[in-house]
Amino acid sequence: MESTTLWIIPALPLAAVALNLMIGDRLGRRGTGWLACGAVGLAFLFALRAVFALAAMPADDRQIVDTVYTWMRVGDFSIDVSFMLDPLSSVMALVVTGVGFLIHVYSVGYMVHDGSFRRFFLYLNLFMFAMLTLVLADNFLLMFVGWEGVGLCSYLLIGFWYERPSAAEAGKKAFVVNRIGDFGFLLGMLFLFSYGGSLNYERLFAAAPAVFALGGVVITTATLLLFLGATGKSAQIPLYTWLPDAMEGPTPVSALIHAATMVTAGVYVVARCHVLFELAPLSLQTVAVIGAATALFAATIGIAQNDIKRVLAYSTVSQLGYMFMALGVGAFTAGIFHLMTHAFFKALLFLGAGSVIHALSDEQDLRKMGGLAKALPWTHGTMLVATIAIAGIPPLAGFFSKDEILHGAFASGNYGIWAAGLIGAGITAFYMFRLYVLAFRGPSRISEHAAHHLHESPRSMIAPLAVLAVLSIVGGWVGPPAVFGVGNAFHDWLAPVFQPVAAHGVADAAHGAADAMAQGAAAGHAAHAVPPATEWLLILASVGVAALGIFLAFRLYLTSPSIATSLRERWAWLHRTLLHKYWIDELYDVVVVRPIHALSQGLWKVFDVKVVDGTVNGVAFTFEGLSAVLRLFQTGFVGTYAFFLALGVAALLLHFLRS
Amino acid sequence: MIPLTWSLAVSAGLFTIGLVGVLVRRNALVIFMSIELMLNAANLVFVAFGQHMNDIEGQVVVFFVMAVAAAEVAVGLAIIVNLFRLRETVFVDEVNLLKG
Amino acid sequence: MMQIWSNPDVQFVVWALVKITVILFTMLGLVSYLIYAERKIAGHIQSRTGPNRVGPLGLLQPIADVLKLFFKEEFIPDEANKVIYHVAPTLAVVPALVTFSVIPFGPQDALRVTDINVGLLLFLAMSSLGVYSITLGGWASNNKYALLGGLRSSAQMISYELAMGLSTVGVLLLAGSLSLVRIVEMQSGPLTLFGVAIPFLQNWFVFFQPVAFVIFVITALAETNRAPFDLPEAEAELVAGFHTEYSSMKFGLFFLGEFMNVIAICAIAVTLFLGGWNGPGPPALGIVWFFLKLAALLFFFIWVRWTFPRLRYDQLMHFGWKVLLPVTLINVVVTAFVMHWGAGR
Amino acid sequence: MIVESLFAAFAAVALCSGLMVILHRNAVTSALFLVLAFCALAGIYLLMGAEFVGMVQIIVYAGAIMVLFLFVIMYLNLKHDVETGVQVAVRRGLGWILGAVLLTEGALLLRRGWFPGPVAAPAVPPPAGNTEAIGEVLFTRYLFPFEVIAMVLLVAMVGVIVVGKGLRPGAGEEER
Repeated sequence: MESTTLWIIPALPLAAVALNLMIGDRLGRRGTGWLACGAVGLAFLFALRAVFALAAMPADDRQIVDTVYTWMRVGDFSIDVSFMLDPLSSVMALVVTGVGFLIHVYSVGYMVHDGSFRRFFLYLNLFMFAMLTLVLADNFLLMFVGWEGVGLCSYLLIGFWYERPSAAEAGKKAFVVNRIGDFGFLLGMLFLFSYGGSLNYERLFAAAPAVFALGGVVITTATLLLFLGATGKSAQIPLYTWLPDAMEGPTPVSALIHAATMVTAGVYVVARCHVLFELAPLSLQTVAVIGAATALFAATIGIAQNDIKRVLAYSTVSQLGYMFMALGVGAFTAGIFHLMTHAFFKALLFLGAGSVIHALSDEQDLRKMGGLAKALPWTHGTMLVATIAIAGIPPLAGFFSKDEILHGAFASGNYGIWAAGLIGAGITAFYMFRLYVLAFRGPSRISEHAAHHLHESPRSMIAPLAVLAVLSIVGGWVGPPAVFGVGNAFHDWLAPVFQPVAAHGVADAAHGAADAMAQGAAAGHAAHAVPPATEWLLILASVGVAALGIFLAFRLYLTSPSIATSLRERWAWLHRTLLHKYWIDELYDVVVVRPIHALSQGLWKVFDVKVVDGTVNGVAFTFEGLSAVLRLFQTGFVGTYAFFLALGVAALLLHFLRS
Repeated sequence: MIPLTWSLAVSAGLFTIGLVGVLVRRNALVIFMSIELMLNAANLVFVAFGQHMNDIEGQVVVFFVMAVAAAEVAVGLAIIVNLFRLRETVFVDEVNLLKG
Repeated sequence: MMQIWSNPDVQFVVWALVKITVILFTMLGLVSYLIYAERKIAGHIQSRTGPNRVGPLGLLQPIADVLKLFFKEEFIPDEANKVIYHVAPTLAVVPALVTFSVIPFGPQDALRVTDINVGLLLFLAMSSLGVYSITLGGWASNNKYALLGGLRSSAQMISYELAMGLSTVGVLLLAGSLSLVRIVEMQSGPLTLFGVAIPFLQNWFVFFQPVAFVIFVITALAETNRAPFDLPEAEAELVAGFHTEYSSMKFGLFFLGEFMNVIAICAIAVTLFLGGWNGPGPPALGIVWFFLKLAALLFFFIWVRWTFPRLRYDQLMHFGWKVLLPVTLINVVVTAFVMHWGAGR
Repeated sequence: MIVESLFAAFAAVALCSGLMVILHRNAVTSALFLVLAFCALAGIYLLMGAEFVGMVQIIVYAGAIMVLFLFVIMYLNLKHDVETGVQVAVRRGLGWILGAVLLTEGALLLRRGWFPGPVAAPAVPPPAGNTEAIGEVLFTRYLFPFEVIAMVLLVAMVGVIVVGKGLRPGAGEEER
């Protein structure tokens, strides 16, 4: 049966890691590249096969569980290393392996001149393993292994060029900030375990409605802690600051980890735990508000950034905010849908940006680009597709998912959030087209040196771009709005997973749980309550806002740049604020980093040196004294040892005789 | 039919002889031989109990012991030869490298 | 008096002793005339006539040789380890004699000392003990040529013992028993290959295990230190090898032991591969057939000795470890596979 | 009766030659007495109906292991051991005393008969065809240990070759 072959999906990249470690130095660059890409490609095929097997099953019990072995068993607590494929994880697995494969192929071309080619693919494959473990795990603990694994790989890859101090710093920052989130995540997990009694998804979710009171303190705390973990991994307020710095890593890494896959892990977790979140309306509300705030906030920062990758990074933060927004208002499917389409076009944007940077001999400043459309036709074309897609112009992918999110927000009655999302969409269109215009249109501002080497990227880099461009166009067509009346395949596919809590509820659910059912049902299916006319209006609004943003971008940066300059001068304080990202990094530095640093200094000088070291040294001195005596037995002569051994045997026999 | 006690007595005797050999001799080769003697004493017990309990497994274990003994002797002798090359001696009380 | 004789234990022991005595003296006589045959054949191979002075055709020559050996002065080196020096020659003869106890010379019970169910293992055990006489003899003489000869022989015999043991595994697989009598009984009846009965030939294992037979004979030559594997006593390098310092009847014992070993190993080869006592005619002729086959094989041994030059030592090791051993292993595996799938037989 | 007397004889030979192993100053003589002890043990095994083990005992211990010992002793060209000095004497004294204590304890334990199972002979005699029985068990229930043993032997072989070649710096390159 296919069900037994799930483990092979994460195992393939791991095997590639092992092979790379063992014989990588004999394979050469070409061989290493083939190995890495082949493993991920195969993993994709296996995932595809598993998904087909899943699709062949009846809709209501689409779930494949593959238990590899029992990891640990303590009393009646047992954790299996076991993988689970359901519609939700199938979407994730396909996105991870599919986009991952394309980015691997791209990387072969991108990294070809790098000295640490082999190390790069080692990390990249290790990341694929961890990510697939995260996505396919069927319990929290195994998922946490993947969760930490992707964190580690992210750290390693951000600091890939560790000889650059800024890269090493960025890696450290990402790791530390993530740790804060991980800490929350771990706490949330322990909360769930101590109250829910299991870490297995199925068992825990089945038990949840009975165990946790609706809106109770426990479930709210637990879900908020989980969400803290998600904000860390998915770069939401307040833990988003690491992601823009993470752009120090190689561009394919930014595309794979910091745009398409790892940063969506938080979204995945919240979606996976939707049962729990639906039991905690306060948490859900928090998710929505944080998501909306992040979406708007990061978008505004994106306007003023000049580094092409940083613009994209803030855009990623913003888009992740949209996903959380969707989850928060109960439109889980919309969130996952956006996750998928975003993976396509954001990976494409990053890879395109990488192609531009590659062509310009590692120039990342938008002010030193311009007029690249002719020199880089393929890059330009695909980038344009991605930009339109993210701006939300039909019929490209971004439109469908973003519209569904806004629709979900509106339908659930969260008008404020809807408004924030709408404004954010406009700003998104604006800054994305600002990026596009600055890079590809207008007069060339390229330095002479870079212009000299200007070249279109090799085919191995262009091909993934093309594939992703196609996906960015057609990717959204699986989930058209209800008013189009053609049926929503994506919705149907995920429906069994996102059944409202009622379906999970146990018979003796308390009255609170009954309320939860009603609410959950309302949240999950509120989308259908909006009349068609309103829905058309909503679509029009979002497209209109996007078009306005695009128009402004063209006007300000292409046709009459003088307006942009005068605006910048008139609103200098605002521009400075945006350019410096609201001084959030500086704020964190003053509020968090410095006090902790000072405290640590104090602890080190006083507590560590005196107390800890004193204890350790004291223990060591004690044992040194004791062992000076014992050492007399340690003569180094085999005969002596044998003698004591025989003495022991004699004593043992004496014991037998006496008993 | 040989009484179990007889075999055990012989085995105990052989084992003690081997043990004393390990304790009193300085020549690594003779110590090694004494260890072989002890192993054989153990083998005898296995066979004796196997016969006593009418079970073939005692003999299977002896088979394993012999295989391990062969491996052990090969490695041990190689070490002794190397020791001799380095130190010109096979007397264990002239070698105390085990002292940490 | 009668009571003692009616005790089955006593009967068994006495009967066995009688048989052992008969075999012992037969073998002593056989060895003497084997030496004579060797000298005679060697002579003819080298276009000489060989011994022809003592008795008709020199037939009494062995007796003269033995008498001469008895009366020679016994010489013991000063620095020799006396005990071991004396024990070593005895050790050359004993294992070979023990081997004869399990060889069935004929179908009748009277023509074998005993039939134990690990006869083949006993043979291997005894051949593995054969190393001691040469090694110890060489060492105890306190002579560097002798010591080198002894060390060479121990390395050589250990190396070739493996291939020999493994070459018998094929036969063991076919017969399904370690008892030599059983192995011979399995070889009776007409030869049938692929369902076709082949006239005039019997069901001897040599037809099923030709590779094993060839290897067995080669390793037998090496085990008995016969040319072309007589490195332990290579005259050109080691004077006379391990028995350089031996004289008189002790030298005679080494000589006796060598030829005894040759006869024993040939008898085993006959038993394992050439059908033992099986042959046309009534069972009474069994012993005749056995000795005919034995004689043929002995002739072959002598023939080889006077035909082939000696191997160099590294060639010997190379041949033993890198050719014979892998080939026997493959032979065992192939036999096992064929047996398992029931083809071929 | 024959079996019992033979057992007594073999046991006496084994014990006496065992003693000679540790008493004799010459390593070669020790080794030879050890061979004798092994052969006597093989005889005991035969008496106990363990023919296979008895024969393997001779083939492996007497035919292979002890030859290896002799080989090494001759290779190292050892003379009689010198055993003088106060320290050596003290050690010898302690060793013998300890041995005597152990033997006494063992004898006392044996007299108390602490071992499990019936002391009398079992009703069913052990099976006759003992090689087949061992093979049967060895390749079914003990298959995994058997494979492990094969691995152990392989590792030992590689180890011996590595150790035997010597790790003196530079020597390896020159020889090649």
